[in-house]
Amino acid sequence: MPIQYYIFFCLTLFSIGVIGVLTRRNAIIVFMCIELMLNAVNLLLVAFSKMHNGAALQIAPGSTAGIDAQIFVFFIMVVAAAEVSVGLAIIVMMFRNTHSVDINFLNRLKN
Amino acid sequence: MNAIIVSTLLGVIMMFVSWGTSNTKLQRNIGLVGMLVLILANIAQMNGWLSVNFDTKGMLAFNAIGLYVNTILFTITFIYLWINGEEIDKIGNHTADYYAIFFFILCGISILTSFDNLLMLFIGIEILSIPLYILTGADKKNLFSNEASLKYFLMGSFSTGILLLGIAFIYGATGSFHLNMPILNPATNLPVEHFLMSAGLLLLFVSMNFKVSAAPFHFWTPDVYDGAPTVFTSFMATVVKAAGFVAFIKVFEVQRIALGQNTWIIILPFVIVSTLLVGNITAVFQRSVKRMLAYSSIAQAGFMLFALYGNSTFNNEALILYIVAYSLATIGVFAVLIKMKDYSIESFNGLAKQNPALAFLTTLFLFSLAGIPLTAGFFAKYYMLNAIFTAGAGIWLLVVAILFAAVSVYYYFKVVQAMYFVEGAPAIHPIEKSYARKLWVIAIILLVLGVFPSLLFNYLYF
Amino acid sequence: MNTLEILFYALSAFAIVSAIMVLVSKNPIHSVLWLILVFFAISGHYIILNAQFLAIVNIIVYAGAIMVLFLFVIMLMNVQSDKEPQKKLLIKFIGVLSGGSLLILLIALVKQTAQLEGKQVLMKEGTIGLIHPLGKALFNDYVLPFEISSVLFLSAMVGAVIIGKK
Amino acid sequence: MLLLSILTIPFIAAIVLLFVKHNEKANYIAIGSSVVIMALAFNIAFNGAANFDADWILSLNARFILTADGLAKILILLTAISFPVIFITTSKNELRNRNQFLALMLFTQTGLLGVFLAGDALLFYFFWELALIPVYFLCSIWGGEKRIAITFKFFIYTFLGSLFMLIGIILVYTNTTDHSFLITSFKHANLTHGQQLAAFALFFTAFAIKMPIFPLHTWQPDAYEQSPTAVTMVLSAVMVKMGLYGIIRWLLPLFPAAAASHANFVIVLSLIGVIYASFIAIRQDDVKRLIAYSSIAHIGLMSAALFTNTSIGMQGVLIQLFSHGINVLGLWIVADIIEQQTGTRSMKALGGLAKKQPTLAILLVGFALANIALPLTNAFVGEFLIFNAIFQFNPWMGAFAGVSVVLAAIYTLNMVQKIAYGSVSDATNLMQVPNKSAQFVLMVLLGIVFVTGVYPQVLFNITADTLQQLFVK
Amino acid sequence: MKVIIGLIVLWPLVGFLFNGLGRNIWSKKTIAYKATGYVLASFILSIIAFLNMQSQGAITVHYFDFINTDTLKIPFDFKVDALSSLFLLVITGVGTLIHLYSTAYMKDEEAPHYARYFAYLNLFIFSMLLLVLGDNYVIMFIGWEGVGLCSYLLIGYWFTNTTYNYAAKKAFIMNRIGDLGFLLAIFWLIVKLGSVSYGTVLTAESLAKLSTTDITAITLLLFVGAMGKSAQIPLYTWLPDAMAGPTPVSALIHAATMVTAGIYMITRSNILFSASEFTQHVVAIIGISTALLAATIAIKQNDIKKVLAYSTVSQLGYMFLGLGVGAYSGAVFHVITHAFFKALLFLGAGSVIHAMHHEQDIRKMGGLKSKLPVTHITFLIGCIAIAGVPPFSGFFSKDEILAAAFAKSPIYWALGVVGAAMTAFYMFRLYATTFLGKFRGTDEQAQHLHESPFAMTLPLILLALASAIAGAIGIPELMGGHHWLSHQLTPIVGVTKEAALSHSTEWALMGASVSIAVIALLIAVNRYKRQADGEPQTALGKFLYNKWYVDELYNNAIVQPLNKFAGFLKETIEKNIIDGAVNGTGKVVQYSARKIRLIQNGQVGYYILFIVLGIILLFLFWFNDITINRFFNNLIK
Repeated sequence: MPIQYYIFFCLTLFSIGVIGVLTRRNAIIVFMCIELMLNAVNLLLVAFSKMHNGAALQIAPGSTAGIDAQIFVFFIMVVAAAEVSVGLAIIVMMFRNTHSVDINFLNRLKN
Repeated sequence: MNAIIVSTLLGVIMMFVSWGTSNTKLQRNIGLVGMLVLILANIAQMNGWLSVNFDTKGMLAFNAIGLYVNTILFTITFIYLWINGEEIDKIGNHTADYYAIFFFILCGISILTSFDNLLMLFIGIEILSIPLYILTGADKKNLFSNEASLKYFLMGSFSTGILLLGIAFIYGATGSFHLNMPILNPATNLPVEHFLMSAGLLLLFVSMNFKVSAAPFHFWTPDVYDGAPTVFTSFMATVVKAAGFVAFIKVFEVQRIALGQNTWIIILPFVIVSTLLVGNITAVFQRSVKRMLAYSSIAQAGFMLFALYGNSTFNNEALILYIVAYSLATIGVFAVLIKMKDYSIESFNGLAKQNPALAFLTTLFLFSLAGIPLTAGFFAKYYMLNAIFTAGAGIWLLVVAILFAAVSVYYYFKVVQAMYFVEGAPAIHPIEKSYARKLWVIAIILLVLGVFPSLLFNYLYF
Repeated sequence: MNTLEILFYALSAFAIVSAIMVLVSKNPIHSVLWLILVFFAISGHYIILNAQFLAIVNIIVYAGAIMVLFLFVIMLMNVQSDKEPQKKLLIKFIGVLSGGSLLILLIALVKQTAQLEGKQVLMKEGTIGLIHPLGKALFNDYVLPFEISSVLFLSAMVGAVIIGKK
Repeated sequence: MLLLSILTIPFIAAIVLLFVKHNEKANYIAIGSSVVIMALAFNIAFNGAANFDADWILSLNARFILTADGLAKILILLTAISFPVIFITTSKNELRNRNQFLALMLFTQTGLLGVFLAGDALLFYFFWELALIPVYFLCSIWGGEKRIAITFKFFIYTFLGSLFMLIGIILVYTNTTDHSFLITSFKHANLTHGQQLAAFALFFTAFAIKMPIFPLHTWQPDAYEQSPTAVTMVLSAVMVKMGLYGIIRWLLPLFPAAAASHANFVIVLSLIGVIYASFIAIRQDDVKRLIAYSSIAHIGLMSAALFTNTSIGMQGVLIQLFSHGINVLGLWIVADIIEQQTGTRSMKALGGLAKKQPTLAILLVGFALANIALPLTNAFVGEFLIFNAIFQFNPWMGAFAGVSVVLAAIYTLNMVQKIAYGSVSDATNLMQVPNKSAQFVLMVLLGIVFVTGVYPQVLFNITADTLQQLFVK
Repeated sequence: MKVIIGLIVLWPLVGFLFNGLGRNIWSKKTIAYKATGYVLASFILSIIAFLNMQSQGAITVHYFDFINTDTLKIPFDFKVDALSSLFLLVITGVGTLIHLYSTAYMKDEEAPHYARYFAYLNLFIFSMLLLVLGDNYVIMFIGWEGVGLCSYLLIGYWFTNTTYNYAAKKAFIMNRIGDLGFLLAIFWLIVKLGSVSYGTVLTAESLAKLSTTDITAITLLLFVGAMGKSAQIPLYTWLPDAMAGPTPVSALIHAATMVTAGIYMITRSNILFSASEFTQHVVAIIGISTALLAATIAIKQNDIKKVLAYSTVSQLGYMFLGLGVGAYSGAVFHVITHAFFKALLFLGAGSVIHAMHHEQDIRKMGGLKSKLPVTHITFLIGCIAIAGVPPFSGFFSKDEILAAAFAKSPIYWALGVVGAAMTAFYMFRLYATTFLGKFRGTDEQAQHLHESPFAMTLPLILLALASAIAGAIGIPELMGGHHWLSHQLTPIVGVTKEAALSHSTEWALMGASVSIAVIALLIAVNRYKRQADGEPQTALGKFLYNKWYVDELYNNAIVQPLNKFAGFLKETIEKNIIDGAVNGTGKVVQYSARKIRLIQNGQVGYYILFIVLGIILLFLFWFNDITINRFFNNLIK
């Protein structure tokens, strides 16, 4: 499978995530879209990992080139988990005070 | 390495302290002692002592400048905690937890000053960011704080996404996360043209700009700085931002040639000029000093971005001096601001009459921010301009810089004017003698550096 | 067209449709569910890339833990679909437009990258995605970040305490 | 060490003053220290002084170097004479926090002396700003009604100008062979033609704003009008000389080619300013504004003469620096006495001073005559040489500049007529005998006016070496 | 000798300082004695210097260097030669008499003002002496401006009177315009010759170094200076106004001495002027025009001092005519005789005014002949002298000029004769209206009419004597004299060329001019011995009465437009454009501050949108790398 296809696919997912961030007003959905972006990147990294691995294997069988990307993905997931915990805590805190998760509602701070 | 280990340990200790005792003063003092230990540990490593001989497998690389920046930032943090200790207590009742968070942030900073791998950059940034989301929202009952926190969080996460996409591109191009030299064409000795690499770097550039609040990625800054509890704004705007710059430089020190020098000298000036423009111009019309300072910190970031322009010891010197001058002055101004009951400029009216010492100190801090000679801020700006000029920047860029510096004088001096030339009764929280004395320490440092700036670099060379 | 390719296209199409559904669903709960489907599709991709460890982790962490957390929060808040205010159409349009142009830009860029021409992704083969080599790498070369990421969790923990406590 | 001590004395005195709350004592300290400085300045001017040289900023290779050649000497002399004069004549004016006022004045003096002594560009810039900042506070705290906005404009304007100079300094510094700020290194910097032009423009902007040259002058009348008179005196007697000093010390020797190629431009600009300011002065009703515009005109002449690149013009400017300072000081003091006693500066409201206070009127006339450069007053010698230089440069410009001689007579005599002559107005009727010390000081100044007017050689001798350096290669 | 010459100048300065500083201390008597005494001392020393000059020849004494730089040296030197010694005598001599006269004339003033008056007067003598003694143009210029200043101070002596102040200011400014010309001439000399000393400049070698253009320009500029000081067209209007000063001042400054400085200067520079035909014509034309213009105006004036003032202007015009036609010694001759008779006339007028309690309108006088006998006689002598009736002094000097004019061009001569006739006419109109006929003043004035005290009449008598016989120093060879003055001045002006005219022509010219003058004189006496002029009726009368409307012309064509221009600069250019630009910058910043901050609208969605747009923008920059680069590179280079 040519790498471009993976890249295109991942970029599409990423962009959908971006569009979601831009068009939705619900903080949780926005956050979910960000997670979508992260996942797109994850897949991209894995694809690259397999690309480099494939290239390396042709030269040196048994090479583990490209494994770092998969580890990176692992770390992204870890971080995402931590982020989600904090993020949701913040959203909940916000909801407790304002009874809303609408980000357009968040405009006391401006200008 | 010492700094990372010790700060983590101290963070954990502070978490336990929060369970062990509810005496905030004790917690505070433990925190301060911890800071001292941290500084000492870092200095020890600078002198080659007590360094854990640990193979980082290319994840981290320690160099003199990184360690020195650590020391400086730790010291600034120490001064910050020393001055603002009591104010931190007043935000919720999590003193020890805050200290733990500070230590974790410092751990993140230590990583950002020494990373040698994009993974560590990513983790470092996250270690830095996540605690900041929390600190921003620490004033739970305050809607502004909530709002700032959520905004910061959403935008921060978004920029993390951009950062990761950038890293993925770079990985796709090079197959490695190391901060290597880009692939050079042996014939021309120029980097091989690789669009994926360049795109990755551009995305990285964007997300780093976001972290250091450069325009047009600065939008979170005013709202977050304004909404966050003032003590924490003071920290975020100084130490954290400084660390962001150090990381920024580390990434692009070498890598930027992969972007092509030409691209670099277009996009960087573009960002710098728009940052200066937005920061300075918008600050002019602010009624709230806190918000004005938020914008001014954007403007100052514009100046600090100059450090990225060139690639020599001048730039490092300039950035170090700028960080010290800017951070100390900002901490000083915020320390005064905290004591005001109302953050509007009018509330400063007549401060000089009521409390001449405080007014004088504030003036000094603002002078330093504005870059008036006799304060460290002047030399910071001077070194910066000197550095970019040496690096080959056109004079027009310097002229733009000073035009905006003049604009910055305009809004900083509005506060000075309010204090000295307008009659009024400022509403101010009671201030102990010791508090002012602490501020004098900052003032003296600024003045000394304002006359002998090279004291700061003696370590690096002598 | 071999099976892998068919699988690739199918999973991709499924993922994209689900992702779009995440955006257009009025009901947040539906969004969450669609997102979970996206994650499953991505896990499917991991599997055809022979990155089994990540496929599993993705399902467990994302689809399992994280999304459940989201669901939980949404339910806790009891946000109704009709309650959620919509952005103005113009704004939406601009959002789509700029997201779309970002996509086009990036795709144009990738297309021009000469070095990627003819580069193939190794499918189904290769061992690096398996748990054994990954574990080895993680605890040899990547032990430092692994340890340091604990700091992240510690701080998140403290944060949750600070923010979450009444 | 003499040079170092002349800098440190006002600085230390200023710091001491901050802690002396008692008005009388503060006066004594200020007057005392400034008299000591004056004595030192006379010593330096007539006996010379050894250079002072010490390390300053190692990483930039900037040095703390003080030198006193003829140019510096004459300006130091002017500065050192001005301050005691100002302190004495304004010692009775009502000011709150007098000690702070005096302290800031002495800080200004430190800055001014430093500017004139510095032999290192960075040091020069440093003192340049040090002289400005105290003035900002002086004007804003003790100034007139619109002081805040006006002073702010003044401050930002001049600050911006000096920032331009800073860029210029960076530009030259980067191109010095030994990476040093010393004036000698600056002179030998390898600048391309384009760089020289740029550096010239940058330095010139700073100096032009400071002098000020048309059309960058608008801060000046406002600032003079709104400042407390003591500060106005410093501003117009000494501070505007900083710009001229900068041109002589830095601009002309450093960028001779650029200066030569822009001479026409600068001279035309200066001369337009001269005539323009003179015309405006004719229509002024406010004494302070009138003197301000008159000062713009005189400074314009000096700047024009500088760019003629003639020894005669340089000589003229060198002594006119001093003479103009003394004259304008005298005018301000008289104006201040009038304002303090009558409460007005409007010439419409004044009149009949010669009847009410003949002595003061005579002094006023004396300084007015010096202001129109009547022969045997000090200004004549300087302006004679200056006009001569401009004429040498271009006869038409010389003739154009000459028109200012007539215009100066018009506005100055207008002023004399409206203030001193005519019947005694209500405002003038309030006048009392001015205090003896002020009168004495004025007479001394008038004495200087005539002595140096009849025997200008005293001043020529002081400045001879600068002229040598600049024109004998 | 060095000391004596120094003291000639110093005594008046001492007098100035003495009276100026001691004005509140000394009694009026002391003041008067000292002031007069110092000038008298100068006079005596001047005589010594003059005699010394006669025996030893011209000398130059050096005191100190006024300006001494490496490129320009201006020594402070005095030169006593034939020309300057003559002027010395006239200045100090007439000066002494006028001081004496003033002691009585000003006796009503309070002591401080009395002292001030004499201080100014002494200062004037000092400056005048500097002017004539200086050995270079700069010293001359110092004196030149100095006398201008004294004139200013003395015209405005009664400073509470606003009109007088205006007159004083006008005098000073008009003089300054002239001075500017003088100054430029000096610069020109310095540029071309590097020196301003007479010894260097006024030599054949220097002349050789100058091109014709240079000489013409220099002489014209010098002449501009002379125009101002000596009240020639177009800068003459200040002189009639200068009559605001005390009458002795008018006598001394505005008739006898200062206004002749221009003649002195041109005579001094005669080598230069002779070298430029063009300038000479200009001088002659301006001179004769001024002479005629002023004479026509004088005919219709009713203020006794104004008539004399215009007469002065007119006579100065004659002198310039003389200079223009090359009759330098004739001009100097006329200066000397004019100094005597015009001082006499002014002092006489002063005496009349004194008697009339400061009434100056001749229509309110008349018949003073019997009441003021001494004044009357002396005044009459003055009138005859100025009218050019032989053998009074005016005849000789005027005739010399006219003869030279005829030699140059008969038109000059003819115009000169017309002027002479008008002079005779208006002077005797003045005389007749004032002294003949019936008294037309108030009864109160009539009761107080009295002859002036001795201190005032003594100078009158002495000056009358001088006016009558001073012609002796210049009796032409034609009449059997040997023209002592002309011989005196030969070292300065060279041999006067008289050969051009035959004796018979000269006699004829002389006869013509005298007879015309006498006819005019008789007409005037006849017409005005009974009544004064009424209001002018004819258009010409009004025109002349209003002085050709020159003041109005100047006011409307020059002063007002300039004033408006200044106002325009102040109100429009300065306030709106230049300061407006500065303030506008501030306003633009503030305005954009208000607008730009609105982008920060508080909504996360927008913020992220901007981030995305920023990314797109950066990518576009990058894509356009090449094109943009070129642009920026050009900008940097």
